[in-house]
Order: sequence, then structure tokens, then C-alpha cells
Amino acid sequence: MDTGSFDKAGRENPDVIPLPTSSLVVDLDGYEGPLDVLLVLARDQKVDLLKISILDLAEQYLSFVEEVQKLRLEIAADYLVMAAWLAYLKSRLLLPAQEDDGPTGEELADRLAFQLRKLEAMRAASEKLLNGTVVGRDQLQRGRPEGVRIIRHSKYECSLRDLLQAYADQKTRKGNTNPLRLMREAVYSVEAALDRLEKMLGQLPEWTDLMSYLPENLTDPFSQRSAQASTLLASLQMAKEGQLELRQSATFAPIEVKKRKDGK
Amino acid sequence: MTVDPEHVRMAEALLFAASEPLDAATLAARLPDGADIDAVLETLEEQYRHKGVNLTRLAGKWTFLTAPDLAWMLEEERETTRRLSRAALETLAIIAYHQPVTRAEIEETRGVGLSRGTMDVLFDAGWIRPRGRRRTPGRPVTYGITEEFLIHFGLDDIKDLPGFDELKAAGLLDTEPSGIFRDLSGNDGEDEDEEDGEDRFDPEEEEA
Amino acid sequence: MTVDPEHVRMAEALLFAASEPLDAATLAARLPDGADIDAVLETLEEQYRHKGVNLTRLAGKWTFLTAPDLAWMLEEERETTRRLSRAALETLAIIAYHQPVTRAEIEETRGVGLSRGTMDVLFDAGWIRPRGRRRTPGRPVTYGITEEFLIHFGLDDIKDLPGFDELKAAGLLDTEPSGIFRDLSGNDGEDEDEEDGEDRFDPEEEEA
Repeated sequence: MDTGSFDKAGRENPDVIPLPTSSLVVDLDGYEGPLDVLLVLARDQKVDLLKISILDLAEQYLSFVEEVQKLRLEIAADYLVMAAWLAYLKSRLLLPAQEDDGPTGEELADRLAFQLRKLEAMRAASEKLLNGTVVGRDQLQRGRPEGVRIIRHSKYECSLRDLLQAYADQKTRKGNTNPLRLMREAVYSVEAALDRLEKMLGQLPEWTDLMSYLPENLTDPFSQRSAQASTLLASLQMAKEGQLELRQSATFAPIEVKKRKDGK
Repeated sequence: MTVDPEHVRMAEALLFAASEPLDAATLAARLPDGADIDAVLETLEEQYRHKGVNLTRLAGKWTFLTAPDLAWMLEEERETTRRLSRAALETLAIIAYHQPVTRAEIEETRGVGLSRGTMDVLFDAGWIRPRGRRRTPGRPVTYGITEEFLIHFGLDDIKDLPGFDELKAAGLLDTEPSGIFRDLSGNDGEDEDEEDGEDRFDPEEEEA
Repeated sequence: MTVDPEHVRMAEALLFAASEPLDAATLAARLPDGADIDAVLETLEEQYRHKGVNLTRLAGKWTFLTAPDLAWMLEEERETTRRLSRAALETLAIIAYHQPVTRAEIEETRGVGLSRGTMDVLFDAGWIRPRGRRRTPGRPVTYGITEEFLIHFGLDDIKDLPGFDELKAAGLLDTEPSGIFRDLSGNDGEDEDEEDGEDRFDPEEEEA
């Protein structure tokens, strides 16, 4: 395992702090968690991770954490849990094996060593990835690809069942929530006015007040105003179509209508 | 003519990676001093003359372009299947059941405005068409379904669409407490209106 | 080997024009029926081997790239690549080498919790994707790398990752938890359930 190359790269990295030495200038900010601290300490032993002394490492970590705690009271729980675990590991390693369940001290130490090797391997791999051939940096793609012009024909997927379901859903939904329907009764639609005007126009050949075409049964003022507006719109539409003539003798005077003789 | 093949490689890479055509001066500036840029370009032009890609001069600058006789390869026809949005599906259903129907009527039935894209999708699918104009103020365009619609949905006639009661019988309609909402639902009243509209629709105005 | 030079020209034009690597099937679909696409690609690869531009295989697809030895002169054309943080880079390596891998397994390998932003950066870059769910209690999502990752790092296949075979042989790519950091990462208990999770991963659950 090439620990050297990573070491070098690591130091170049701006967010890596100086390695803690015996002088112990410690700053936790630069570490990526307790495993990272262990890895840095292990590298300080300057041996292959396979031959590392986990016991030494545990002691170094514990004194490291102690040192940090002297300087700052706050230390992330992660680091303290690791310290506790390492203290436990140390005791398992030093005391004679007892007849209880659970892994032995050696087994635990092996696991930790394995974890460290694994992290080390991933670090080295990430460095190698970056130092390899990176497209866009070491090898460039065509700067001005003409591309493929795609002529797209869309085909939509929809079954009759989908269609019916959509209609049914919509009907159902609407059926349940449409309180505004009550208002609609009061509105006299332009269509209705047009219908009425068309039917009645022939019966009254002379100039007649437009308002006489309003439906008789309207009582409330809102409906009446609505009918007046709609009837006026209807008359304008019919005048445009050449079916009738409109006149008004003065401002605000009654509007009169007459069927056009040459109208259809 | 002796051209340093390394210079040719360099120019080739530069022209390939450049995001725009390069003129000889720019190339010369990037190549080692003393490179004979004209000879380099001439060599490259010759090398690529019969390839699928040619070194082409555009407005005095150089760039690689697909050989003109192969340009057709860069056009791809693609058919994509897409699902209709719920809005499009409902709109289509309303048009099918109520045609001819205006945009405003669709909006009223759905109780929500119709975004432009919704109708576009249905036109794109070839399922709806303008049918004519309603003889009401503003003369709004009415819409109906097309022959393709009938073919796609396997219908012989638009009247083959199941009616409201059949939908209910088929379990497609949630038969919620029907009595309570009957007055509110307004189906009766509104359908009446639309039926009138249908009658007034002037077939002569259809733009087939 | 006799290859129709017209087919070579066509493949050349397509590969030059494409804005991303193309696989053999895509090329074959665009070439005339019966074109020997493997032979065509082999011919092209050979023709361009010593040029300023090479035909390269990335993620199982083919693309033209500038020759690696000319990188120094293409300074200006180079994309400015975002620098990844050490955490992001390590996470990316762990995902690449161990995929499919869960968040908890990444955290265990690094011995530290993963901040939310770390994965976001990798997703943003388009280098990782969710792959499916581990069939263990909690059904955690697993992550893997994308084709873009392979393309960006100049790899044809995941097995081309540096040192992949050695690491695998050394057992360093096992995701079996050591149990040490159960308490550290705060995933207590859950890790236990994930033991031999890799074996239990159900490929059917992968969302391709």
C-alpha cells in the first residue's frame, strides 16, 4: 500500500492540519472523524498498516483526546465514543482472556486494523482516480459537436379506459364540489338572450324598446341587470350579423331594435 | 513539403477541442515557434478530405465539419410514446363527450383554466380539431374530435362512447351519496345549456 | 479484414458529431444493414491511434478524445472542474468500489457521519445514483455510480478502477460491517441487521 503518496497529497490539501507529533499541537477541525485521527496516528508509526500495533495506537489516541480536552472542553461525541471503545479494547488486550462471550481483544484489534486499511485503501483510490485520466481535463471531447438533429414524432399513449376514467373522475369531482352553481341560476346567459331575441324578433316588426324583450319572470334586481346586459350583447351580435338594426335617440334614452327587412 | 507530424497532431487536437472555428493566427500562436501553420493546415485538410469529417474553412477560420454527403446521417427520426397528463386526458374526454365545445366551456366544466400546452398536446396527438365557431358574441372556436381519435380508441362512432349511466354501471363513477349532491352538481342544468348550444351550432360554419 | 470504407466514414461522421459517447448498437442502427460495426470501430481505432485525436472506449461506448499527451497544450479549452472536498472524493471512491452500497456502509467505512451536502455534490455532478434497496430491515437505499462517472474518469468499466482487482482480492471491498462503529455513527442495531446484506440484495429491486 502506497501510504507515502497519500501523505504527500494530504499535506498539500489545504484543509489538512499538521500531523500531531509528540509536541501535540492539536486541532480537531482538520480531521474527518475519529477513524481519520487513528489513521493519521497510525501513519506516524511509519509501519505498514498490516504490522501496526493497535495497542500503541489506542494509547496514542487516548492521549490525543486527553490533550484536546485540556485545550477545549467541547469535543464531538464521536471522538469520545471511540476513546471509550479503545479504552475497552486496551483492557481486553492487556487482561488475560476470560471465559465470556464476545470477541477477544485480538479479534477486536484485527477489526480495527481492517477498518483502517479499508479507509486507507479508499483514500489512495480516490487520489488515483483524480490523478488518472480525467475527461475534460486530460482528454477533451469535441468542443463543437454538431450533434444529431432529432426529428421527434410524438405518439401518445392513452387507452379508452384512461379516457373514460378521466371523464368519470372529473364528473365525480365536480359533482362533489361546486357550490357556485347556485349563483348561476341568477345569471341570464348571453346565449339565452340570443335565443329569445331571435325567436321574438319576427313577431314585432316595428321599432321596439330592447328592454321589452327581457324575460318577464325575472324579479330580483341582480337577474334583471344580468338580463339587460346579456340582451344588449345579444342585440349587438345580431346587428353585426345583419339581422337587426339598433337605434338610440339620445344618451341614456331607450335602445330600440327592429328586424332588418333584407335580413334573413 | 515537410511538415512536422507532431505539429499536425497538435493542430488536429486544437481544432477538435475548440468550441469555435479557429483562424490560422490563433493556431500558430498555440503551436511551437516556427511551425509552418499553412503547411500544417494543408496537410490536415488533405488527410481529412475523403473522411467522414472534413477540415473546412468558414469565414476565414478552420473547423471540422461532417462531410456534406453524410449530413443526412445526423438527422434522426424518433418516435416517443408519452402519457397524457391528467389535464389533457380530462380535456379530451370533455371534448369527446360534448363536442362541439368551446375553450370556455371546457374550462367551465373542469372548473379550472386551460393551459395552452394542454390543447397543443391533443392537437399534436391528432385527436382534436377546430370544428367551427359558435354563433355567440366573440364567436369562439369550437373543438371536436378527429377520425384518428375514433381509430385510436376503436370507436365506430362518437355515439359509441358509454353514457353517464353506463360509466356508473361500469364502476367508473364513484357513486357517492348521489341524492345529496344532485342539486349542487348542476349536471342537469348545464347539460341543458350545452344541448341548446349544440342546436344553435351552425353546421355551415364548420371549417372542415 | 475487409471493411467497407463508406461504413468507416459514416461511423466517423457520427462519432465526431455526437455530443456524447455512442455504443456499438447505436452506431449499428444508423449504419446500413449488414455493416460490420466491430470491424469498422477497429479500423477507426487503428486509424486514429497515433493522431491528435483518438477513438476511445468509455463506459462501453465509443468517443473521440484528444490524445492524452497533448493535454498540456489544451489549457484554454479545458473545462474548469470543480474541486471536490476530501469527504466527497472519499465518498465517491467508496461508492465506486463498493457499489451497491448504503449510506450506513459509507459512514462505517469513513468512521464518520455523512453530511447531507456531501452526497448532494455527487448527485449534482451526475456521478452517483440510487440503485435500489437492500433487502434488510429498513430497506435502505443503495447507491452506485453512473455512466457519467465512468466517462468523466476515463474508465471503460468499473473493473478498470485503479487497483480494483487487488483490493477485491485483499477483501477490502467487502461491505460487511466490523461492528466497531455501531455506536459511533448512531445507527445502532441497524448495522447488525445489514450484516451480509450484500448477499441478500435483491437485484429485482434495482431501479435501472
